[in-house]
Amino acid sequence: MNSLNAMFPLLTLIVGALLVLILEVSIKRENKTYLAFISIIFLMICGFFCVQSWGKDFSYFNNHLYLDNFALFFSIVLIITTILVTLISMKYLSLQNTNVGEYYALLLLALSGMLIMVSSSDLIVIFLGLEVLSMSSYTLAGLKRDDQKSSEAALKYFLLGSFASAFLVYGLALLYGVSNSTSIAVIIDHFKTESSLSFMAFAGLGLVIVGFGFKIAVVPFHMWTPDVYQGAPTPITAFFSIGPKAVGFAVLVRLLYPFWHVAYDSEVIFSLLWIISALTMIIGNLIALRQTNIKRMLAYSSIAHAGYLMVAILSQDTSSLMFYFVVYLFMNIGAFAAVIALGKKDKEYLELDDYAGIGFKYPWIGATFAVFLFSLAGFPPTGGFLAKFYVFSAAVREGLVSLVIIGVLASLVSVYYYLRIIVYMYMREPTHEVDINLENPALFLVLFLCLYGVLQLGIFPGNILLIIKQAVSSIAFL
Amino acid sequence: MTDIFWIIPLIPGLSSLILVIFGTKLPKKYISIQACAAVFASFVVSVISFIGLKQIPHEAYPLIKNLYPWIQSGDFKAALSFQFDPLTAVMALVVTGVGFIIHVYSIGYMAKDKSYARFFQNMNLFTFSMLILVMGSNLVLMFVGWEGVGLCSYLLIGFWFEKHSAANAGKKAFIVNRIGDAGFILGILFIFIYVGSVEFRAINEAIGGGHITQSIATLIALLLFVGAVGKSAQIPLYVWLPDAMEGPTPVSALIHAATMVTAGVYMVARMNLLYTLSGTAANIVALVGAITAFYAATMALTQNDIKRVLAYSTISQLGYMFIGCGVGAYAAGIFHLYTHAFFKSLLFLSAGSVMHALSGELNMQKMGGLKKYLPRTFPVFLIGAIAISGVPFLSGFFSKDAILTSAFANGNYLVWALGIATVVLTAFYMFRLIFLTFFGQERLDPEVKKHLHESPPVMTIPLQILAFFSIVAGYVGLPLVFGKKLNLFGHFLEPVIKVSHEAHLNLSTECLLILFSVAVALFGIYLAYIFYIKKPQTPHNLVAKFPTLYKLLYNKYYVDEIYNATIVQPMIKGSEFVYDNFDLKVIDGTLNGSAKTTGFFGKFFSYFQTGLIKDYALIFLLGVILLLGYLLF
Amino acid sequence: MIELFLVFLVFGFVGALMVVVNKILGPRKTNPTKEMPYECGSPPLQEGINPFPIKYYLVAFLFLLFDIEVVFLFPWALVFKEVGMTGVILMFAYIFILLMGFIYAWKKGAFQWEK
Amino acid sequence: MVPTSYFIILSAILFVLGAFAFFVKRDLITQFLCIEVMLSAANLAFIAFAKSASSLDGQIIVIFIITVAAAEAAVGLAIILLVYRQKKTIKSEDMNLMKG
Repeated sequence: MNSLNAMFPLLTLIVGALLVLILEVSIKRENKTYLAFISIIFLMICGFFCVQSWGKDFSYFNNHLYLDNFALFFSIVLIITTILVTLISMKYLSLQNTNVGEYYALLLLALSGMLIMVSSSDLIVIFLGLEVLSMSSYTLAGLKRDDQKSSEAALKYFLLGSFASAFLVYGLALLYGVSNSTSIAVIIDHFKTESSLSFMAFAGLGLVIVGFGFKIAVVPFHMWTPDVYQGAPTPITAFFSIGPKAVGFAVLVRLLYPFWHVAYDSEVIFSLLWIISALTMIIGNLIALRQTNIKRMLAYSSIAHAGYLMVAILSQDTSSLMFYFVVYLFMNIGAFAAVIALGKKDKEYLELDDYAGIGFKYPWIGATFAVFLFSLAGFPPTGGFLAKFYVFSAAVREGLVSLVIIGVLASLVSVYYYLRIIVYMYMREPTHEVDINLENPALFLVLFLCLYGVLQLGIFPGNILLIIKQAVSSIAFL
Repeated sequence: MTDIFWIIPLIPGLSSLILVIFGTKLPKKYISIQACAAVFASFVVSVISFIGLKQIPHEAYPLIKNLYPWIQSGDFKAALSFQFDPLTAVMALVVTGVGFIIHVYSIGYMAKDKSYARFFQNMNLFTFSMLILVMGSNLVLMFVGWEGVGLCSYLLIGFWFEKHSAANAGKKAFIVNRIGDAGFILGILFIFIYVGSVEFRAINEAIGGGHITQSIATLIALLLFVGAVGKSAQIPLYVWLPDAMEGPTPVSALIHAATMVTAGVYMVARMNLLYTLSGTAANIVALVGAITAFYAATMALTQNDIKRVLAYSTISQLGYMFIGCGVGAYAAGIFHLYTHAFFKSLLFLSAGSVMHALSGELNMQKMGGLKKYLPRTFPVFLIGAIAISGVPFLSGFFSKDAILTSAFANGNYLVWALGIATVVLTAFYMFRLIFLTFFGQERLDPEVKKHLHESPPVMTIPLQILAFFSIVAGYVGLPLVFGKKLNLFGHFLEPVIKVSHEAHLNLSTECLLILFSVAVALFGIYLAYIFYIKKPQTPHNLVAKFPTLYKLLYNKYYVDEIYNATIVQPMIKGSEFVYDNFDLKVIDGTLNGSAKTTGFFGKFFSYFQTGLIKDYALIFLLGVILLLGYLLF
Repeated sequence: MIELFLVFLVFGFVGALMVVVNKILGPRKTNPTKEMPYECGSPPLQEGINPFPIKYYLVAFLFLLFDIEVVFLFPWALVFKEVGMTGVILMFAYIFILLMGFIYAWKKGAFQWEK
Repeated sequence: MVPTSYFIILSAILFVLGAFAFFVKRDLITQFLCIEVMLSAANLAFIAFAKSASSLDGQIIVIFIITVAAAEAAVGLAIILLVYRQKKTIKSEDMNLMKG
């Protein structure tokens, strides 16, 4: 249904972002928390609009912006992500002297970019959304302005990111040349008319996959990930580990699912993604084994998780993919929140040794962190187990047995490094004094929410699965 | 009264939860009372439901209680539902009953430990997961319990993590079990592919309906068996169990003797239709079991650490259970599981009480003559030893005999022979243990001897209870000689164990077999007697006292020498050889090796992570070129 | 389109080859003289590029941005009649967003020359 | 009338040159300019296709891409300046605080 309602979520976000910017410069207050609250309010309104338009299929700009349930589901996931990230950022910014109000505005803008990406099926619009997202991300990564690592992370992210997006654009150009359009549906229809894919079509598809492969950080386009994740401010790392991945996969779903039904030549792309996914699971987990910096380790683990999600893409089971994302959102943000909790003024504890004995010194933080790690490692009864289980069982149903075996072995490897943190927390005597700033209610709220989410999804996943079923049933390929 | 069984697991779970939250604040006394009470309560419930189960007709089996439709994705369903049938009943009774006794024992044993709450919380959590494992009505729930018990054993082995060895032992157990779990998960996945459900009932129906070809059945059965091998410490994944003795003794008794390690056997028995359908898998199970039984027994001969002897003996006894399942006598296997739970935990706990008395001394060479110091521990230890060595009219005799007879009846003579050989070894090393510990002259450190004391009643009374059961527990499953009716146990399990091809021998053969096994058991004891009581000082004394008898005694001594040279020494040498070369080098080697290789690859890949933008771009471009090349060709 | 593919292949492999060979053969050591910009053999009198004050860059960025954004006005002008009122509204929204950005930059003090 | 394929080949050449120059060059600004080269290669391709298909979309798309490139330039140069202020260098070899 063509209606202006389709614009409301985006407009809300943009207005919010602008308001935050103007307030930041006009009211020069040292304490930026009020900006955080303003942006949370706007996020809530935006989420409200998304929930309102559930099942109504609003669209605008003759379907360049199309809010089907699939888009809405991802939008809501991303909004929740941003709210949680905003909450864990409040104290962090003042503690780690990143105290700039633009932070929240940039988060909102990044979110708006992601909403554009998930709710459009025209590659150029998707590209514009991607750029909005990327540019906010580059800036966010460098917001710790007097920390060399942070600005280096921003630099690497910027250079390699725009490098990748150049490939994406060229791929788009080729696809445009093949089909005289950039709308996914038209492109696929054009493929259907041809007897076999031309070189240009293949090259274009390949380059587009490269462009999004960079965003979702799959091997061999993952090299930037660890450095950027390590250098960026920790809440932003949490944001990166979910937001861009989610939209990347959403776009891949929109692009590839109709493509699988092109009778010919789709198996080439299929086998290509097969290889990529296997490599990603193996390499991500193997390198993670020898990391001692927690953020860097989580970066590699997120690469590995991208591998598992690729399995879901290959098995063409969108519901398992979406469920994985919901779980992944809670467990990953939870893990990063626990990492943030271990910090005080101008000091973050990121090395493995810092975690020795934490489990007894700060039992609550330790226990929650342990739960998140178990979930990441895929232990029952946490959500991580179910998510992996759905993905792998769907893959087996599709007959991807060998890939599943690789995945299971890889996740067995991963258990080792997740568990090592727990071993440090509970089975090592602390080597040096670690004292942390505990008056941080927002952070503990987030920890609690994520804990609840992980366990709820692990034990009673029923309702969310129903919602996902609705969302999947209504994917629109216009 | 039959529909309350589903609260059996929940009680320990709840108690463990309480201990997690308030553990540090509660007084020790309260903690111990709550923990034991919880287990006892679920024991009572198990008994009630057991009685209820016996009253309802077999057609109603198994009772199913759906709590929550847990997982539903597409056509995949796994409900959070418990089931209760004879097999479950036996397991639940063993877990809660023996578990309760061990909990009580731990009150005394852990009295002086600083992290008392953590211990009982973990023990309760373990009981909870174990009950989930045995009561879950589908493979996924079973897997949840499976992982849970693995986690608890990891936590409890590493309980004294200040000891580096303990932490390492925990890690080793964990890694080895993960290898097994991989097989288990794949097995579940395959079952789901071919059956379309993971509910035990659906699986059995599918097998009964012949929807599964033999080859598929073999594949699945073997994958599942990999998991069982890991959990129940069979060749080649048994290495973690001996190290697991780093944990507190009650833990060794509960987890590494009575319950967790038998999970594999339970799983095989639960999937008995599958294993029966694929004969090959069953044979492999039997063979692995037999080899493990013998191999572990040989290694038990040379150990000087009490708990390690018991650990190896546990491995060997688990081998027996797998023999039982492998030759199709699932009832016998479970029967042995059930008796073994009593006498092996009895042995562990009394070993613990010995340690307690000797302030932590584990080396048998440093003991001896303890009989008079430990008047209450000695007899129960002796009973346990007799029971395990298969001397008639104690529980171990009946179960072991049932297994060996059916092995013979099924014509697996190799398996049977290995079993018999293991009987000798078992009797030998158990009594070696007894004699070295309680008889002979004292070899104690004076320091230790100064505060040598019998354990408090809170520890010895549980021992006496267990001893009682080790004696009588066997009488529910009298051998077929006395007629099928009298084999209550097997009769009770029949609804679950649907196999009918337990070949029957005629009476005389069976009697001969029984007599034979008894004879070899006694022979083993006799050997031990000769070598560890007679030999040491007899000759000199006799030479001094009765010169006239010298020659005869000399001959006797000479005979001993012959025995020694011909039987014992080769045995010991061989086992030492096996232990040193195979066990230490090969298996630990492979474990460390795999760890090393993964580490190496990690190093290799992260070598490319130079941190230089240009290198990243280079790899990116190479990726693009390969990708395009792949696509365009 | 075979040529296109050939171009990709040839340039790709040749370029990769060159780089790899460079990495292998080329000597890595460098010395100040080598780093020095070449000014007809005579040593340079000053830094090659003497850095501008930061203000120049700031103004340059802002100019670049606002200058480029204007480009969207032309297509709008072309199809002004067809899109009608909606177009006007959207374009004004667009201008409004730019204006906000402008105000932000202003308040941030990007335009005051000397502090 | 120049056939479209010539434009495409030219743009491909431009693109590949940019891509390889990106990691041959050792100077952040130059590397960034290489990306701009790649983008304009894409623009060229778009224009050529639009012309061959005689549809306007391609040219509008080009405008979008140019805008994006400009915005990227602003952000990128700002970041490079930030790095320069900290390290007093814009050699890309010196950006190696994090590795492994």
